[in-house]
Amino acid sequence: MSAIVFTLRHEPPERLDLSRLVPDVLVELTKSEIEKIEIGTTKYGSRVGDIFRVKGNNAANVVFEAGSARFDGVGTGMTSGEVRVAGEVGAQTGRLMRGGSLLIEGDAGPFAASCMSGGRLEVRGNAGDRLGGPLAGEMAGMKGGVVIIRGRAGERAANRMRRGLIAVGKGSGDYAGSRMIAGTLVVLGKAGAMPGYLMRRGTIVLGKTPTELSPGFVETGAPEIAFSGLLDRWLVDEGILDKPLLGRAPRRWGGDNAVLGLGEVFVKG
Amino acid sequence: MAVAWIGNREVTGEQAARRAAELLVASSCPVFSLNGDVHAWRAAIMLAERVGAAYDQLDGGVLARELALFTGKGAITVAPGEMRRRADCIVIVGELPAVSRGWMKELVASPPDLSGGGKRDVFRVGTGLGSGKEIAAGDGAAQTLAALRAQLSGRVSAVPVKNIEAFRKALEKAAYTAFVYSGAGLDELGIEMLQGVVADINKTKRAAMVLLPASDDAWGGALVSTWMTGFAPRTGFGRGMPEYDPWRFDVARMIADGEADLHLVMSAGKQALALPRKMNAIAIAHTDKPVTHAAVTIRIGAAGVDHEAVRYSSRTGTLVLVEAAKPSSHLSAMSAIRLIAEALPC
Amino acid sequence: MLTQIKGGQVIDPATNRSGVGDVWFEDGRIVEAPRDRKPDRVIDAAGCIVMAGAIDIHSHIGGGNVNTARLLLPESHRAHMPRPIATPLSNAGWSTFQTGTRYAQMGFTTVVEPAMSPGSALHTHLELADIPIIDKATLAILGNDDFLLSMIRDNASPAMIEDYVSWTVASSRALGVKVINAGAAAAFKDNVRTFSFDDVVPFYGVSSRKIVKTLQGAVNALGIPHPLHVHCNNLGVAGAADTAAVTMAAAEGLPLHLAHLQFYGYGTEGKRKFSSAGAQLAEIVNARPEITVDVGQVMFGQTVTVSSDVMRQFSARGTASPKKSVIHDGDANGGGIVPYNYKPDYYGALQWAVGLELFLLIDDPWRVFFTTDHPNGAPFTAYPAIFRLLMDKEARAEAIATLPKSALAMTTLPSITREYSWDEIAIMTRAAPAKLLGLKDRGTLAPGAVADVAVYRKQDDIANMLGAAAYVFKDGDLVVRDGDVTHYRWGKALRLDTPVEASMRKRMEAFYQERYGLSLDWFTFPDSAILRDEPFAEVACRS
Amino acid sequence: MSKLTVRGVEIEDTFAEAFGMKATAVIITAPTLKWARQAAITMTGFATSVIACGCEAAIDVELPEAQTPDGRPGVRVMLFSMSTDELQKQLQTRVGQCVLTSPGSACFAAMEGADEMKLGSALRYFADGFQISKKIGGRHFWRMPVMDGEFLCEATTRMTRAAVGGGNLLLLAETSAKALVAAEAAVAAIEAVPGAIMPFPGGIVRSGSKVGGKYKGMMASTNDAYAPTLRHLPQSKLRPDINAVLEIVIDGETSDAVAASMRAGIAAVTKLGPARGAKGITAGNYGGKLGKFHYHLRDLLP
Repeated sequence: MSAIVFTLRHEPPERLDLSRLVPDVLVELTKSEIEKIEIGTTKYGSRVGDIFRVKGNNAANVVFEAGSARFDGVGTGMTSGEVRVAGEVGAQTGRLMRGGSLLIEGDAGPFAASCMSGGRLEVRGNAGDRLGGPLAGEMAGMKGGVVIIRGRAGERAANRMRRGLIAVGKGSGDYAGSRMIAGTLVVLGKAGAMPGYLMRRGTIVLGKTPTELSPGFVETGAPEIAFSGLLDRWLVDEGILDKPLLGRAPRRWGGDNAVLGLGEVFVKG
Repeated sequence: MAVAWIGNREVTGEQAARRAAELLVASSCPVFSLNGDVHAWRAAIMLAERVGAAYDQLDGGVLARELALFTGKGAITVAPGEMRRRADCIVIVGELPAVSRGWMKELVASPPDLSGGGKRDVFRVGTGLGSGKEIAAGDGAAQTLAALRAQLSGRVSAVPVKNIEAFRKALEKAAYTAFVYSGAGLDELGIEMLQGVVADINKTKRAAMVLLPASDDAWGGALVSTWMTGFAPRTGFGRGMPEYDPWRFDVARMIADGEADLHLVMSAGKQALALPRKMNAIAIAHTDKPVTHAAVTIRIGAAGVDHEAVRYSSRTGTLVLVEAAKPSSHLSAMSAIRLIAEALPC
Repeated sequence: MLTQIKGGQVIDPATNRSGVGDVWFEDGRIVEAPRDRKPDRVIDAAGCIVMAGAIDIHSHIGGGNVNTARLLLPESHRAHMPRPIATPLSNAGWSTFQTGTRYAQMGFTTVVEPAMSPGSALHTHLELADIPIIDKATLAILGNDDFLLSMIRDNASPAMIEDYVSWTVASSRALGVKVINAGAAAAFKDNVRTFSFDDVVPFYGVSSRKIVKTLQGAVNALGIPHPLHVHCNNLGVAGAADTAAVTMAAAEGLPLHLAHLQFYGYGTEGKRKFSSAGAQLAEIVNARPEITVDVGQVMFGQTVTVSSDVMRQFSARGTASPKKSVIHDGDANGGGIVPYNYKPDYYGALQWAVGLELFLLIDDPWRVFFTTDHPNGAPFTAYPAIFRLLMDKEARAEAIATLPKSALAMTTLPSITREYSWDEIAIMTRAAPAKLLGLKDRGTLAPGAVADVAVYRKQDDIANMLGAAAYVFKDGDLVVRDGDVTHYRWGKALRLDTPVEASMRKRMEAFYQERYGLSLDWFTFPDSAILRDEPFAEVACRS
Repeated sequence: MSKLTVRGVEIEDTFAEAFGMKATAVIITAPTLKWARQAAITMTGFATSVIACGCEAAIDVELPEAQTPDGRPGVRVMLFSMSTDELQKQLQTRVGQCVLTSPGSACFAAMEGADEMKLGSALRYFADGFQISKKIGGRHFWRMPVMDGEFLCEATTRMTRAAVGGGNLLLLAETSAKALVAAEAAVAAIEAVPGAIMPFPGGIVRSGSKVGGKYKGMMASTNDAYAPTLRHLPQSKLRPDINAVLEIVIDGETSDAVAASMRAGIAAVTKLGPARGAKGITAGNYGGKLGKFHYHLRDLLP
């Protein structure tokens, strides 16, 4: 058995909805059925076969040999197996993902890991706005799993996150961790303005002291705690950090006092 | 007087509509930027459905921000008329749209007449109307609202809130407090923070928000869109059924990312439309010359001036009929859209 | 085009017709079977039941609060997802387009939006105008408005009050008058949080009872066919059955309609102090011929509650699921949008059972109406399943068997064996609503009536049968075939022809100028505002 | 009974009889090993015998920084009991009173098994609503604000049903001093064996017991057969040259851990030789009727 490989025939003429090209769905289908899946989102009406050459038969391992910013919904709802994109993807990659592993070797668009509840998403490049966040109307964002962005994240990373961990390597836009319900967001590099705005609970770990915190956050000093060591150790073991970040006595702010005030922002002490 | 152009060539409305219909049929991903009265929106959304288009308010960013509170959180709101008659404490949060400043000035100056009446206390976050006590903490409205909400709930803020004691007293005394805001003056999270301030006060007292939309016509369009498709603008019919996605169907983004291949712009406004050179475009505009870079231009009159119109009024908080101030024979935006719809193959 | 619907089992209680036969219509009206003409079109209705188009007297299908609910819940709509999948409310007929489509598919041809705030009448009518196929009507809400409350406080003459009611109905183009938790929306603005029938609105000193009695008198005096439509106080509260009982007692022999009585059928017995009072309320209704009610049946699943009872909705915010809501203090009225998920737990099971008890224990199908208070008890798309529960006691027993025993111990439902007959269904959904609303031209297949006809192919499964009509005609147009809409057309809004006194218009002009700083023109509109040919059809008042 | 002799130490050909028990374990960390040990010692104080202490508990091993979840020095503590409920109760009470209270401490799960034991999830209420729940790497932790920072405690640990209690060695010596030397040597050797604890003081018990007694209600009474001052009685098992007997009692996570401990203890005592330590080694049993685990000394010789 060899991986199912999708080779792009040409740059797609429209945004593509690739949400069905995941192991859980493909395992049920023959090659010709796969080629007939409708993936267009406009009047072009593209099907898989129009856009991709398809080969291979092991649905547990899905590879897109090239990427495109028009690939939306890659890895949607997957529960197991591996999906890899050798390039960039569009919106909502890893949306509602429950298990398995998804690797994006290029950049990802907005709403990556939207409402994900399990599994592991790694983006080698940058991620767009609202990483892990809910779509319009939904009440909670990411609910579990691990997301690693090696590059930068856009605005409002971890918006309304409820559980799980997001680690961003090279900084983020404004309002990181907005409205977090719980969970953990780690941003190395520089985070934009007012991280944690409207957060109820949860943990934001920053690589650099924030330039602008909302007045809803009040500094709680730098007592020695065990949790920072626990988190550091896990991040290093997972290959997310090269060396411990927070140490034993990180600086801490409690907030957002505008709401529940049970969240926190950590920076190395 | 010319009514329509194909390129720079004067044509009849019907000829222009036929050409526009051809372009719409040939287009794989048409996008609509809409600005107009309620009937114009109704017609445009029906056309969008027929041709598989995505639609958005013209410059729809602020509208999307105003809508996000209602899709993501909800609110406690009060009608503007009820605010006028009842609110004995008014807080103006952020900057107000120019169109609302006049009647808001009149409103804050008039006394409430219900619930015993009395005089109004006026506060502001930001410059507001220039009157009233300023509530401030930090650099912007989002910071101030965060600090204010923390303090009003008995929690601590990192920065003191200017005039907090005066505001506390006013709230305690007030029978009804109204917070007036606009999407033009507050960002999405600032609006949500304001919602939280109001929700907290309602645990023991009465208070509500009043949205003065940056554009009344945009809000009217949002109402129409919501009843016709179930969704606010930034909805697309590319797959036949309406899909709502404020990111994907942000028409400016779709054009910038090269996804759209035809742009229909409907604007009853007076300002000249600036269309990108490379984009195939249909302009339905209040103009007396062809719109630059438009393949088709159809001239329309102004709603409520050249023709009777139904529009959203932030002064009443609902739709109102506006009679034609100077009736003329100019097409309404709705009629222009319907001309195009009639030219479509069945 | 002369059409013959041939050989169906025709059920038309208004004309006491029940048996195999034909129905003929031409030019949008039912006609006598012609002696010497051949039909232009023959519809073979053998094996089918043929009834007039159904009429829903209470369904929140349009207007400000309904639209706000749509805005609040984009995630509930199937189209929000990349592909249609089963999401909450996905079958609720959520847009105006879907509302018309789904109602027509079930053979409903007239639907009443029961809660139009007169201040947003233009919005409501524009929205209703965009609901295809079916005819619509509205009830105008009064009873929390400053103008009325001030008149009652100041002992205005009944004639003055009637003029005001008449002006409101005419200017808002309504078919009747509704009062919602009379006085509570006004009291809530003054920070009152609970409100009962004999409580008094602050500032006005007027009781809820007084408001209801005043409006009941005015509606009756004006000859408005539909009795005052009352949404009682204390909706949803354990013990609300007492409130409903005192309200019914206050009818005092004059017609009074109580909306969604199910939501008041709650007693305070048992460990949880929550029990069914359905049987007691049914008994009161049976004993008082001046009372009519609709049920507001609850069905399990996700929905959203949409109500102008702003005080009740405010207090229900804590139960919102998902956790978001909109509460609006409107001009005079208000509204609250609170999403809710009815679960088959103790409380949900009792709510479900109370509704069915009302249906089955109220003897007279002319006085109990078929509603879910869409979308409050359930989306109207749940109707076919409810018809099955009413007509098939085994289906009902199966459903009961899945519910908590502790809840079943607090209701009489398991002991009820009644099954609705086709005649009774036709009365409850056709003949009786037409009579209740004063719509002489529908709800019947009598010659002269509009040719609104629903034809259902008989099947064992009543829900399947009534969920997808074989044929539906609206004004004689074939609009549904085999459950699918085949033709879209625009219906009309039915409105009363109440008179408007010039003096009242003057008073209103002065009122709006003085209190709002605006001309009355901001609050009224001509028919042309709807921009449809003949958007309204007039219904006569009782003379 | 035949005798085996190793380096001059006589080893009786008999067996230790032990019982199935339930066991759980936690890792306690602190800013220094001293304070990790202190918390552990306090927590395992008065936990010598299930007969009156509710559980038997002691430090299993010390863990260097690299081997603890939070990168601080720590110790692994094991608790043994006959019943799941009692074990849960003892764990909760002891961690709550002795670890939560100890400066800089944190507490983590350190046992595999099918059954869950509440740890932080039972203690979190102490934080009065200010507790923080965190899930890291699939593990669930509670953080409770306290006066020197936070008490970090894993939500649950596990319980094993494969544990064994009551492994033992009896060391027979000429003098009290020699008996103690031998016992200390055995304890030191057994401490190095992972998965086993010796719950008595310093790992040693001098009041070895028999089942029952003449007084009503006594579940155990003095082991008269090995008490030197009772050598004149018929039941005495002591030779004339034996004047002191000390016992090592061993509870193990597994039967193998008990066997390995006993093997290490015998090796250490025989290495010492009869001149400096014990002249003989034996073990306690009840004739094989009460416990299902039998450790024959002849199988455990060095």
